[in-house]
Amino acid sequence: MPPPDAGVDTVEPDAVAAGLDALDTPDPGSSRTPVWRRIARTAVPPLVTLVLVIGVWQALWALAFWPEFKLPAPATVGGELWARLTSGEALGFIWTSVHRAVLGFLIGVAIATPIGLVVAKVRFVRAAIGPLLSGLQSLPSVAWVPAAVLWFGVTPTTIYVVLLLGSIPSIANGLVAGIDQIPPILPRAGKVMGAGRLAGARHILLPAALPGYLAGLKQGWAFSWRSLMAAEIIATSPDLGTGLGAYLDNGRFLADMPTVISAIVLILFVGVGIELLVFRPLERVVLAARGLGGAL
Amino acid sequence: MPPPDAGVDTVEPDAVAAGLDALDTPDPGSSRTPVWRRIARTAVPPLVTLVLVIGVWQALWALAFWPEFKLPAPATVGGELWARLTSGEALGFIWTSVHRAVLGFLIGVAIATPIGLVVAKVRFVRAAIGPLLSGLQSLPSVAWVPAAVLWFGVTPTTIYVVLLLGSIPSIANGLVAGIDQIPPILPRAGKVMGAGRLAGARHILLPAALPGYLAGLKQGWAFSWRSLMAAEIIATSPDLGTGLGAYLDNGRFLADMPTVISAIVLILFVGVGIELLVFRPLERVVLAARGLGGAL
Amino acid sequence: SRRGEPDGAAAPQADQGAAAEVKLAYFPNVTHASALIGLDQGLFQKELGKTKLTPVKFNAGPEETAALLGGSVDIGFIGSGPAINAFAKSGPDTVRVVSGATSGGAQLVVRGDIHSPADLVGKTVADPQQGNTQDVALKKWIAQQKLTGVKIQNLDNALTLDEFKKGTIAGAWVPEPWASRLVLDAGAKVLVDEKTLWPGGKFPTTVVIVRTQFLQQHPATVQAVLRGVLDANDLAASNPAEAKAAVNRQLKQLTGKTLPAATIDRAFTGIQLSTDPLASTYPQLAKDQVTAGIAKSAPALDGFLDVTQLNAVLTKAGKPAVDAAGLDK
Amino acid sequence: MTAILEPETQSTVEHAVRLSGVRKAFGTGARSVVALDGVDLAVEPGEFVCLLGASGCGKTTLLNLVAGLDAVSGGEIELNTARPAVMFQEAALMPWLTASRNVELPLRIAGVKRADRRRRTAELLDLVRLGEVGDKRPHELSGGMRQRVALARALASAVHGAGGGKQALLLMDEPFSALDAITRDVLQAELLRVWRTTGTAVLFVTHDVREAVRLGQRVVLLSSRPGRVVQEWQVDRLSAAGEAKTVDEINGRLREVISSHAAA
Amino acid sequence: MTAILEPETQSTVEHAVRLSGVRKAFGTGARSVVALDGVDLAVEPGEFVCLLGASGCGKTTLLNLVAGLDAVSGGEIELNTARPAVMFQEAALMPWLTASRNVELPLRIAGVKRADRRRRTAELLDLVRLGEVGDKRPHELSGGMRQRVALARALASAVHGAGGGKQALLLMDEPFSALDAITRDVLQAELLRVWRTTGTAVLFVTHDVREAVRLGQRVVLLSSRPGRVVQEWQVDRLSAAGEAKTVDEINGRLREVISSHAAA
Ligand SMILES: Nc1ncnc2c1ncn2[C@@H]1O[C@H](COP(=O)(O)OP(=O)(O)OP(=O)(O)O)[C@@H](O)[C@H]1O
Ligand SMILES: Nc1ncnc2c1ncn2[C@@H]1O[C@H](COP(=O)(O)OP(=O)(O)OP(=O)(O)O)[C@@H](O)[C@H]1O
Ligand SMILES: [Mg+2]
Ligand SMILES: [Mg+2]
Repeated sequence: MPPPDAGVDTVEPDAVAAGLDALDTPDPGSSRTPVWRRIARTAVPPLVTLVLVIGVWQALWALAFWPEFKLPAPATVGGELWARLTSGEALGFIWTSVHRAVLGFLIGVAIATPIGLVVAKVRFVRAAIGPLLSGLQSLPSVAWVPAAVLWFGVTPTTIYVVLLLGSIPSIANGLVAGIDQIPPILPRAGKVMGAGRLAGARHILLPAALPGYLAGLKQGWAFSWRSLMAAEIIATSPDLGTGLGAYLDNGRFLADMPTVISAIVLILFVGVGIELLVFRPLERVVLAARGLGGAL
Repeated sequence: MPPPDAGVDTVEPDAVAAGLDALDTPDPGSSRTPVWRRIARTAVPPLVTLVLVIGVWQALWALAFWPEFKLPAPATVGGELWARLTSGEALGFIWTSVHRAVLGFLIGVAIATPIGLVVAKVRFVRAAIGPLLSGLQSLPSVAWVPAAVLWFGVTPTTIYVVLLLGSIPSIANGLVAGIDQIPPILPRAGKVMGAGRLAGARHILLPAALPGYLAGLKQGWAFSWRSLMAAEIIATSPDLGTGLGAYLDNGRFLADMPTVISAIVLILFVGVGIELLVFRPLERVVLAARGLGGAL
Repeated sequence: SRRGEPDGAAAPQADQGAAAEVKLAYFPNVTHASALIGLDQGLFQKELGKTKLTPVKFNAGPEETAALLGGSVDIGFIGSGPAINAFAKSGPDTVRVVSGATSGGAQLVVRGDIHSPADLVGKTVADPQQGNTQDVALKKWIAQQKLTGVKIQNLDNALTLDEFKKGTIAGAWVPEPWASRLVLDAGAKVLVDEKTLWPGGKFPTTVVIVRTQFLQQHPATVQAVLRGVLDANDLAASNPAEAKAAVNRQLKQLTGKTLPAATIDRAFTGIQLSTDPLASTYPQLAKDQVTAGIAKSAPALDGFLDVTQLNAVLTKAGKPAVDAAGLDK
Repeated sequence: MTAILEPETQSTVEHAVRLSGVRKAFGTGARSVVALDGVDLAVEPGEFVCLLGASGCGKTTLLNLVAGLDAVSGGEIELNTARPAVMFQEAALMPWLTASRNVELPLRIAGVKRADRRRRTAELLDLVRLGEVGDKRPHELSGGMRQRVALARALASAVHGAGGGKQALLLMDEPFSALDAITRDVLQAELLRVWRTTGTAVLFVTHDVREAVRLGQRVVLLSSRPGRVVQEWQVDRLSAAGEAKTVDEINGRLREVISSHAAA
Repeated sequence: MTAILEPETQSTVEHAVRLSGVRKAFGTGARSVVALDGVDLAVEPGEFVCLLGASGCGKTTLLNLVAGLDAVSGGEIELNTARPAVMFQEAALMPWLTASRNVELPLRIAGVKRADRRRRTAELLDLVRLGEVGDKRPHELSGGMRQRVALARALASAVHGAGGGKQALLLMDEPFSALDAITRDVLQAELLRVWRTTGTAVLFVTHDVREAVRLGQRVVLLSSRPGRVVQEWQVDRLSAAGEAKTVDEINGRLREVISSHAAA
């Protein structure tokens, strides 16, 4: 059996591949590098993105492609942001929103985890409420706000109800997906070790589903945060304080693009911050412990 | 080494476990059952849920716990729904929204898949835009609507822009999570078979990440659909037709609970339908081919 | 370093005669009665002739503002607050107010146990939205009354009614028909009628705003629409019953609901349909934004009004022309 | 599932496991595969039985049935022991736990106290000669090391699984396949020691006929397609020569069985 | 990485693979594990080399380095062959592909035409005696069956991986560990036949000393912690008696090496 068609070996554009490879060459001594280099490696790429985005924006603005009220100068938005930051208001907005979102998200996790477990493992429950969970997930938060305000008034309860209705289905679905992907040999091993339903869930299913669950948590956080913004935009009251959603809505109401963009930047800032400070390290730990996660 | 503490064997409430087991006993001859029984098994549990929900609702209403304007009778909402359905309007709303959502979602998948691949596998890109993707995901669609309307007018472009900004990060993140969970031996096997970047992505990474990717697609669909609703609520114009979002907003504008609840029911109906008709069967196929997915 | 403004915005556009299509924005709301009546009776289309009329419904001012600024609609019925806002953000090259539509029709209605402004201290009063016309009016009034400790709650009008019924708010500064609904459905009483705060009892509630580019290119079309407004107002004056029926027909068609006869009757007594933009009130409204604390300085209103087309229409109809109070440059 | 017809007094000579006419088919219709059909096999309490058979003949399937992980399609399995401890053909380690945590897991599930658990885990890791790599995760171990961790875990489970004074049972699926000759010798000896001290019944799958004859008291040969017991050999206390002869005989019979499949 | 100092004319006697002073450490700092240190080994074109060593000594690590899947921490690997075909210690089958699709995969990646691919896949499946289960997925196969699918896939890759007239190289990590004696005999014979017809160099890891001596031309023994070549035996064309003697000798040496670790 000598190789008859040995020439047909390369089926892809080599130049592209080579370029990508160059970007991706693993650093052999990666863990011996000094701290400052590792920080540089984490911090520089996002900064590059930031500089690029601002550069393009500035260029678009300089071309006067759109009138100022449609696309304000980066400097104008920067000014607005700076004013809010130095006056301490921005911190207030962020604090109001973030503490609510975190609290709501934690409650959501506590409720959604058992739901996810039961849906994933009990056939009847899955058939009965599995589709409902996905349906609820695709129901926009704004749909709940009017009903919630009617039922609970403009109170924190309303905000949390909307937030939970947004985050629970998403977290539960993430856990279900994670559990579905567990190699079946692991729960079987648990079973022969004598793990019943509860011990099996605790010792086998939850840790085994963790990578998928974490992905679900990330999406769940996104849903929480978005639901919160929706709730804050619609339900405003002096009792509730001004969060980022309310700040955004002010800008929207006044058709004031610098405020709208400032709010977007602040919301993005929180989103990126939570990702970098919470989910990224968690993910790194979870995946590394399992020998997974190539480019992390 | 005789068993010294053999009594400490059961660490969980047996009654609960037994009950759950009873619900979950696998049906040994499951694939030999006639078609009607299988249909019954899929259709009955959701119906049970439906009946339960309506029952509780009716009971709450009958108790007159809340005034009628807060919690209308199921029959009132049913009447509203029925009127919309028989007049054909409901179908119009659904069609307007669903065809947009499906189109937008497909475009989103086409754009997000390469992004996800590159973010997952190229270290620099991941560091540069990975956090941004997660940040974008947690940016509520309503934040984009005012800017998009200013930039693109009340046109389908605006709607699609908002929808894509909602769905792309979510789908891409799902793919990244799926790829992170691939057992490293599989890409290695691909590599020694001579698969370069593109062939590896096509033959190994994408199929191997499919279960996680599918979970991401599901969440991505939810995001698409929610973003669409947000866009439809804010951007209304005869050119755009009346979708479910606009219908909901009318109810909200008038604080008309029967309309709000009808809209919620229709939106849920679409969500559940897409889950049952598209994602559930896809998931079943994908997981069954891999010998995964216990309770499916 | 920004390139010069795009040509379109700087140099006046040539008159291109009647437009092929005009997109007209409005709310399904009693304060937009001129628009509703005009649409119901086909008054706009009659005046527009071959020009295609596309009515565009909005539920809230900010969306309509965004659509105007983004060029998605050409002419809009809009609250005076959002109109000032849209102008302040973009300037006379983008939008201008060409006519009034409605004046009056906002009241502070309160619970039975509130007898004087001082009784509101420590209570919650609702208004529709931060920075809108009623919000500014309420905040200014509170400042004038030197009240401290009145909580202001922004609520959708529809929710205001429910919250009022529940008793969580002591009063609300709301436009018609909500003031009437609160009075008739929820037993509220009027503490302040906004009319009484303005000279002559008139203040602009709804105005007609036009994209400047459209105004310059198609003044004939703008005139046609304004004639339609005039016709609608005339109808409302001559046959109020038919006008109310027209409004209700439109509401039914747009939202599926109608207003009870009592509510619409009371609402109509509160509002006045008139094309007079009440130009002299705007400097005061702009200053009120500062008093109310939603703007740092009063927006400049030079060029805010352009009543040329309105005056042409009025003159032709044999009615007195209106004054722009110097805001047209 | 106890045979209620036998008088109570005979309970001391009860089988540890008895399979009667066991049948197992995977799937249905045209794609159905009958892995086992009409398997009759009994393991006495404390007996060491080795199971031999061609690749794919149904040995793993049989162990899974005995372990209660799958349901039989026909026939009956009578189990008079506590929950059996199982060592799978794959290592099946929990990838998120270190080696020692993996070994500890069955003890944790059984509710053994922490100090006790730690001590036994350390003992077992030493027994499989992995005392130094207890804090490594499965992906940092070699194939043979993973197999030894799985062995230690199965032993932990065997020793603690037996509850209520019942007989213990250990099911092992090719436990030494990834080990070098020397390590294998050592671990075989350890396994025999554990077996003798605890009186556990063992059902042991292997491909190494020599190993089967050396370790087992009885060797059972399965045919394939479908799996069924074709012959048994008593191999307890054989002389060296007797061992060699039996090995040859079994090899011959195995060859026959396999060629008869090829012919079929 | 070719040794440019040697004159061009010697290129026909170039090694297929040469490792010089190869070192591989996993991790850094206190948790660092030196798997290989100072490994010197050369495989001639067309040579069949068997690698023996205790469990965990670094055999798999060595194959991964040669396959280019990991980077050396020190030393140098010179490879004068086409991309090596690898059969991993685990089956590493794609779980979403049927058995025949798995075997076909390297041919698809190499761009072989569909009809050709199908024919060769069927041939290879027949060769590993799995002609009938081509449409089964990995989770429906027994452990040994999976191993045979992996073998068929590695052979498909070996035969098609060799490009540009270069020598082929096949790396195999315990390819027969999960097979019964008879199937193993058959497949050993098949492997030898493939090796002879294609002139591929083979680097073959096994725990079965007998197998190593029977198949290989040369047997290399690795020590553990760190892995290093301790001894080599030429075992080509040995008599039956010579074979038995060498097996005993290797076993003895292996025992020595392992006990020296225990002592250390
Ligand atoms: N889940 C399954 N679905 C379908 N067929 C299966 C399944 N599990 C096993 N089989 C089939 O049952 C037969 C017996 O498999 P089993 O794993 O018991 O073999 P084995 O004797 O353990 O083989 P080996 O020595 O190779 O491990 C095989 O033909 C296999 O293809
Ligand atoms: N990814 C890794 N991280 C850390 N240590 C590793 C890693 N891979 C292997 N090792 C260590 O390297 C050493 C050699 O492992 P290797 O898998 O090469 O052994 P082996 O000779 O193949 O053993 P076996 O015969 O058991 O398969 C072992 O001590 C192992 O613990
Ligand atoms: Mg097996
Ligand atoms: Mg190895």
